[in-house]
Amino acid sequence: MLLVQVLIPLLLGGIAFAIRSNLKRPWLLPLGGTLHFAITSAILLGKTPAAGDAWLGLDPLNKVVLGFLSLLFFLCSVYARGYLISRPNQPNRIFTASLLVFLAMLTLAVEAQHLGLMWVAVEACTLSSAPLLYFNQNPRSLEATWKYLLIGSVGIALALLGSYFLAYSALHGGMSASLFFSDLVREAPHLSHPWLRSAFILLFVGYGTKMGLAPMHSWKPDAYGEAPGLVGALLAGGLTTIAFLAVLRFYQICNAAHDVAFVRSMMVTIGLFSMAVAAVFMVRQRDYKRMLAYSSVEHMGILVLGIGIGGAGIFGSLLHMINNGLTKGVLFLAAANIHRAYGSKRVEDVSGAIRRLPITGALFLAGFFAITGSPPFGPFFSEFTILRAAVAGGRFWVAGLFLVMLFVVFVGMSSTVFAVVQGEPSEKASASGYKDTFFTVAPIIVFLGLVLLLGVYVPPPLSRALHEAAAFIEMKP
Amino acid sequence: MTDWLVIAGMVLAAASGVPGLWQERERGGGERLATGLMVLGALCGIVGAGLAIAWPSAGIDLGWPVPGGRFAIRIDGISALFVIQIFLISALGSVYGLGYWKQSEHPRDGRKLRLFYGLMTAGMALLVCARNTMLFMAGWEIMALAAFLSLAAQDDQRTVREVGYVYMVATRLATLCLFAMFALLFTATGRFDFAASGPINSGTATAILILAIVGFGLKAGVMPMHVWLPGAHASAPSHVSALMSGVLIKMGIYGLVRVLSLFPHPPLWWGQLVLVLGCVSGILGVAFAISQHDFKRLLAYHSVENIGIICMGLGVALLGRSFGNSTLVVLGLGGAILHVWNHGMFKGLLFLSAGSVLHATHTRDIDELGGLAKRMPWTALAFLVGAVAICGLPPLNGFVSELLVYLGLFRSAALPQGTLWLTGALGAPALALIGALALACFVKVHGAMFLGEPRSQHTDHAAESNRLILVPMAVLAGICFLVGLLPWVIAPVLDRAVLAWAPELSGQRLMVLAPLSWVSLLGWLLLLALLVGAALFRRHLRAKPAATTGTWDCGYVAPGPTMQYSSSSFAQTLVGLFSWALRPKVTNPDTRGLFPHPEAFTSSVDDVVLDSMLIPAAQLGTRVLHWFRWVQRGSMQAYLLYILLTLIVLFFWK
Amino acid sequence: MHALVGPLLVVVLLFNLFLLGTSRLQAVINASAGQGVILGILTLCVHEGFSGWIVLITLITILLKGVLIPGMLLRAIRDAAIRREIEPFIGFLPCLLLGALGTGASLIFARTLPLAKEHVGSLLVPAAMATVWTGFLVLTTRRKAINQVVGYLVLENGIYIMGLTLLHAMPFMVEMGVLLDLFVGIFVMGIILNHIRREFSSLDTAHLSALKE
Amino acid sequence: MPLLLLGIIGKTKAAFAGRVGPPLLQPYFDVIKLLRKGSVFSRTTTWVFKAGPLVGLVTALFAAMLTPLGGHLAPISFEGDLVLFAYLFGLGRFFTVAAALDTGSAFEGMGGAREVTFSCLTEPALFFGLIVLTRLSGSLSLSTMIGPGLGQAWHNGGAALVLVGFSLFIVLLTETCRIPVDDPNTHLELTMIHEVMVLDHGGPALGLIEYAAALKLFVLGSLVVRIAIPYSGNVWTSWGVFAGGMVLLAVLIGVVESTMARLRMAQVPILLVAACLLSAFGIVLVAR
Repeated sequence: MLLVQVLIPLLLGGIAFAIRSNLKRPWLLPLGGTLHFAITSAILLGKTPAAGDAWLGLDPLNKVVLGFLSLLFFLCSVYARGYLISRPNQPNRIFTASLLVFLAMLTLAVEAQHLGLMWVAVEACTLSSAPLLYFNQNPRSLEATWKYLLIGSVGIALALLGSYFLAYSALHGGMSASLFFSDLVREAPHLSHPWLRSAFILLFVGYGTKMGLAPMHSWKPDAYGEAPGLVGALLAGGLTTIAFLAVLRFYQICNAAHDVAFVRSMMVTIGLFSMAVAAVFMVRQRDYKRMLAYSSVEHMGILVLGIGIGGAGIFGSLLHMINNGLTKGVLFLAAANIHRAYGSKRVEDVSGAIRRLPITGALFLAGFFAITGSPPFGPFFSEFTILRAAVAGGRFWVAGLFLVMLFVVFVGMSSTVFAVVQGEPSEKASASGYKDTFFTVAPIIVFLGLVLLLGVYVPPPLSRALHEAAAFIEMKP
Repeated sequence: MTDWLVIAGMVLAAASGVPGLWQERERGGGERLATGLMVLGALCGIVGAGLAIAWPSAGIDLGWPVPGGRFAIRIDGISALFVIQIFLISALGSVYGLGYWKQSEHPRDGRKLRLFYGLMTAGMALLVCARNTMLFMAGWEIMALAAFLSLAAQDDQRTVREVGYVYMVATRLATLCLFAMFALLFTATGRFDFAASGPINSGTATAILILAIVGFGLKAGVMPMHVWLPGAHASAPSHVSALMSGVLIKMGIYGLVRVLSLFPHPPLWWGQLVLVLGCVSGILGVAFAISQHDFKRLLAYHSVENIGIICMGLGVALLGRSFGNSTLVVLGLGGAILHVWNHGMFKGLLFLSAGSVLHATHTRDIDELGGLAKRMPWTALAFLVGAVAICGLPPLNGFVSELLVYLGLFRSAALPQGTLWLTGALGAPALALIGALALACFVKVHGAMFLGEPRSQHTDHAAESNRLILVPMAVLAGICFLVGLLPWVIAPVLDRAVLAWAPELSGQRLMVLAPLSWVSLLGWLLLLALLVGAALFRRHLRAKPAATTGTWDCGYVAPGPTMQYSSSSFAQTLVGLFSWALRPKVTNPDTRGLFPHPEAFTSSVDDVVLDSMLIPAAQLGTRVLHWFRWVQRGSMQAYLLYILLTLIVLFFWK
Repeated sequence: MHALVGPLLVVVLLFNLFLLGTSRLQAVINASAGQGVILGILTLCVHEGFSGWIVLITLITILLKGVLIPGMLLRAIRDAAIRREIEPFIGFLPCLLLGALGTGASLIFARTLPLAKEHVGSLLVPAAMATVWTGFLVLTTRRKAINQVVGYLVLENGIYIMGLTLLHAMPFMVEMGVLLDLFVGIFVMGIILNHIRREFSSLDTAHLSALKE
Repeated sequence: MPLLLLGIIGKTKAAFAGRVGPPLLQPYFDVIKLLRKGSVFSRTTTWVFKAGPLVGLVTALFAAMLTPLGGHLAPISFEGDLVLFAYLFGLGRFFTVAAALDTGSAFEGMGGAREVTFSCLTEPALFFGLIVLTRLSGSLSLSTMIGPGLGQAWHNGGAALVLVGFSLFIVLLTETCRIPVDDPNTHLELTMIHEVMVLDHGGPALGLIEYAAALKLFVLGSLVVRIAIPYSGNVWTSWGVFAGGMVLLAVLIGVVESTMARLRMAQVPILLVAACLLSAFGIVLVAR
């Protein structure tokens, strides 16, 4: 079944090449998204056996991720249809195809149980997402794509080196160096620590580049700034999540190998540093899409910070992974609509969004409040859980810095967001033809609804699954 | 049962604005429906809370599947008073809004405003009833955001946007402090409910206190942390200002009271700190108020002052608790809570009447007004009642609560303990100073707005506002009188509050400790005497009809409106006395020569903390951060270098 | 472990230094190609015994790293009509010195790591480190986009050498996947390069720094 | 009795000026005459203008009811009446000044401004004094504070009481608008406080105001006298002593008024701050 789930999008991608009409083709996306989501839910609800093998399989951790990603892609695919229809004269053959391939590779990366296979899948994600960035085909998007591709590939190369190191530490441990995660975790105590540490550093930097942790984040603002908002949502919610999943898997191995102190302090440092960098660049940020990119950097920092803190922090950051992804969906898609309506992503040209696009503007504002951790939205609980864990762990400095960063980020972000949302729209903006349609608004509303839901009611199955995942990460052989 | 009533009130209030959203812009049906729902919800809430006072509520405790969350609601003596106040003021405000913010006059933002107004009410009601920190935070932030959004309803005006930004930043800082505080609280007690905990080690306790004072103080507008308050209150629609100033800022007080109730044995310096903060806030607040030209800003600064008085009461209560002295606790907390209530009433009244004036004259500048008492007699009367009440003069409600605080201060001054009583001894004169200054300020503003001759043509077309605006004001004025004349009705309720705050020290009854019956008696007598006197005076006038002429101006032939003593000149000496804090900007052109050009003397007072400290600091910080931008310089080589360096650093760190 | 491994690795290191030292793009690309070929041969030598799979891998490696990718790059520079790297961010001599230092450092670093018995004394690990380092140097110091691609290629080569240490621990599928990804990666980069050339009519990264704060 | 004080003061000043001066009962004649007159109101004014004098008088009366005379219990006394005492005067002030502003004249406005400004400084002084008394007597009721127990208090904190007495005397001079703060005789200068506030009041209104002023003088005076002479023997002697004290006080005021010059307005606050400091220092003295 899992294999099918990977193959279907690939197949559709192939079909996408075949279809001629620029207007019919986009329908493949909702189709693929729906199928994928259907299969996922069937599997998670236990209707269908996952039927994994040694290479593809489900464990408590990637179950959660799979469900989340499938949902994310489903909503984005609905939006994508509306978006592409709204730009009929922009050729979307390659876009559609690579979007579907991207989905396939995401799924593969999630379900992969083998170190090498996962690496291949993640690299494939990077490559298949490159054309997505280049959708607008102007010099700026070209530059963004170039940077994204090269930096991403370097990062992934480092990850590969790290994988080799890990394998070598297994080899040196004298065990038959299989690179299946289950074996690695089981045999972890025998791994040779020097190699393991070096491996983790490389892997962390490598996949951290994909996550966009500072200082490896440099591709992010360019890529998110130039790509269509839809792609931004998928990268910020999907690709980064995959990379985070990878980091989690290696953290699990280090943890099983009883060699976690260094790893944790490293994660805390990088996490705080990412938040700080994001804060620096969010103050007086005049470009609201780049602002979202930096916000993504910040939240990646929060994720690894939570893991580094440990304890309840792990649960917190797993929950935050979902909250952040969904909220980013709201923000990026809403930003995309605003961008379409105003034809600019500079704050100077954009104002009064809530009057020009009442629904989108309101959603953008709500998404901003959500992402900055205001109750009763979901992110509040995850961030608060992480803070709690830090305080409970007696790490008052970490907690203090965490809060300071959150504050600075809020100050910076709010001035930009308010400038966009409030005030009077310019005549040019009012003249532009764009209107909110069902396909471009409904997905955002659903996203926001989910974020709100996670704030007022975390479904018990979900929280159970998250707790299992956290336990799974902390598992000691 | 009672709890469910209150919850029903919350739901109705929250939903009040929703149906209107489907009304088209110009039709007014939505607003009436919204008001109806709001009033209905308010009734539910008030009845529920009232019952909860009579028969303490069992409370509700349902599962709430979010991390650390339980849907725990309980209404004790403290909550009940706040609930009643919240629902009362917001219901009156929403009726007032019918006349003041007609949908037909405000097609763009009317619906938004009503929606967030209801949400704000619901959020406040939720947070004062919540017994679970997560639920509290939820209510808190709903309130904060709704307040921001209803403040920003007129976001097409630049000043409103700026004010909203300042408010938002301040309230977020507060929220983050509360994050930290609740996290500490959880670590110390291991639980998410406001349960009186075991001994908390002093370090944590101190941290919690500081965070609570900053976090809640920001919301309440205690002096150094009041920065958002004047602007916000001035720019918001008046019934929203009334709700914000009358109720919303009190949520900070509520939080402080609730959190402090967790500490059975606070160190002495806690009480002293709160008391001193109160004095500073009170004196400087009123000093700033005197120097304002915008009457809504002036009222806003008076909120700062009254919050100061409330804090003084709270400080006395804390002192009492650390001495284990029940008298001080009862007097101090009773005074504080009662003043919270009273301030809600008379400040609401003042803002509503100010709004009525604004509605009629479209100016907020005191020196543009004058002589309105003839054109808007009822508004003038309402404002006068509010003014007398806020100055804490008998026989109105302000006097009762200030009396309690005074008694607390005097009692603490009479304490035998070493030199600790000095704080109390200094508190009483400070309160006296505050009272006198407030009196000066309100005589000035009332005189300048309503008495004398008009100073500008703004007042020419001023006419008395309609009933929808007047009735809520009348109700509030009535309450001011009732509380002032029948304080003993409230006393048992306050005893309940004390019981909820410090159960171990709630032995004594307020009636015994404070001469409330005397106050009530003398109040009635005073009114009686005044009426009799008035009757006699009138008889005398009928006997000897009075002639009317122009004001006699020491033989000056043509006294004109411009020759009146303007409010600025009225306040000049006092502003001079406080110039060390107010830093007034004065332009005083010297007029020399035989025929000097027409010149104008102007003096204005900015908010020292905001305009001369925070904003420059923020700009500096921005510049510093901007300097880091070169890191993101667009060169790929640099970016790859960062990755390399990270690797190297990590490998060396390993 | 074949006797040839050591000498071959030395040659790889020499190629590294050559890459750092030369300015002519063609030479740079050829050097990387040579490196690729040698890696192919190394694969054959490192692996004990002789099986069809190994030969296959060797051939694919040589084909990709030695022929296809360099050819693509050469075509790119021919189209773009650029001959040499104009003044890199840091001069060639410092680059060389840094490279040499890096090589030394990687020798020391490899000491700190405990090696499996069959690799004790072999140059595999340090050579891998040194090559990765070289790749990074090229990536961070050169101005021409082509050169950066080459740098990435060298980086991959280094990693490949590391991969050789656990050739038998590694199922071939992964190997193939690696090579495939490498190929696709470079391929996509090539496409982008073409776009860049069309957009900016040059391959100088100076044109690629419009997006910044 | 209150108006008599005015008479005595007048006499004393006359004596210093070497004149015969008006008869002691002159103030009574004035007030009665005023009450008989008809009244004139400005067009500008509203009911507030009429309310001013009335409220002023009524509040003064109530305050008087709270004041213990010569060690005897006041007609009304309870724990905490001192606050009511102070705030009643506040209420009176509020309406007097409001009435002044109601005329819309520059002079009245100025007078009102000064009145409230200076009261901002006298109030703290008064409360400092009251704190000292509370500290000494342990009671919150005027009647107990300066009641029979006062003699005992002199033994504990005599020095403090002296300071308080002085500062209360200054408060008295200010509140009742006497030289060196204000000059009750002048009417047409920019230098006055109380008198200028009531420029527009005439007839009965003025009469009420005059009487209220005298009453205020009497009430505050009785405090000062009691603190100065804490004698309490049997009823008659103590009344006698008290009456004598009041007369002395009146004479003293007269002497002060005839010997001192009125301060410049700018210097008045300094005097009042001095008063505050005196009683604050008193607090420090009793801080044992």
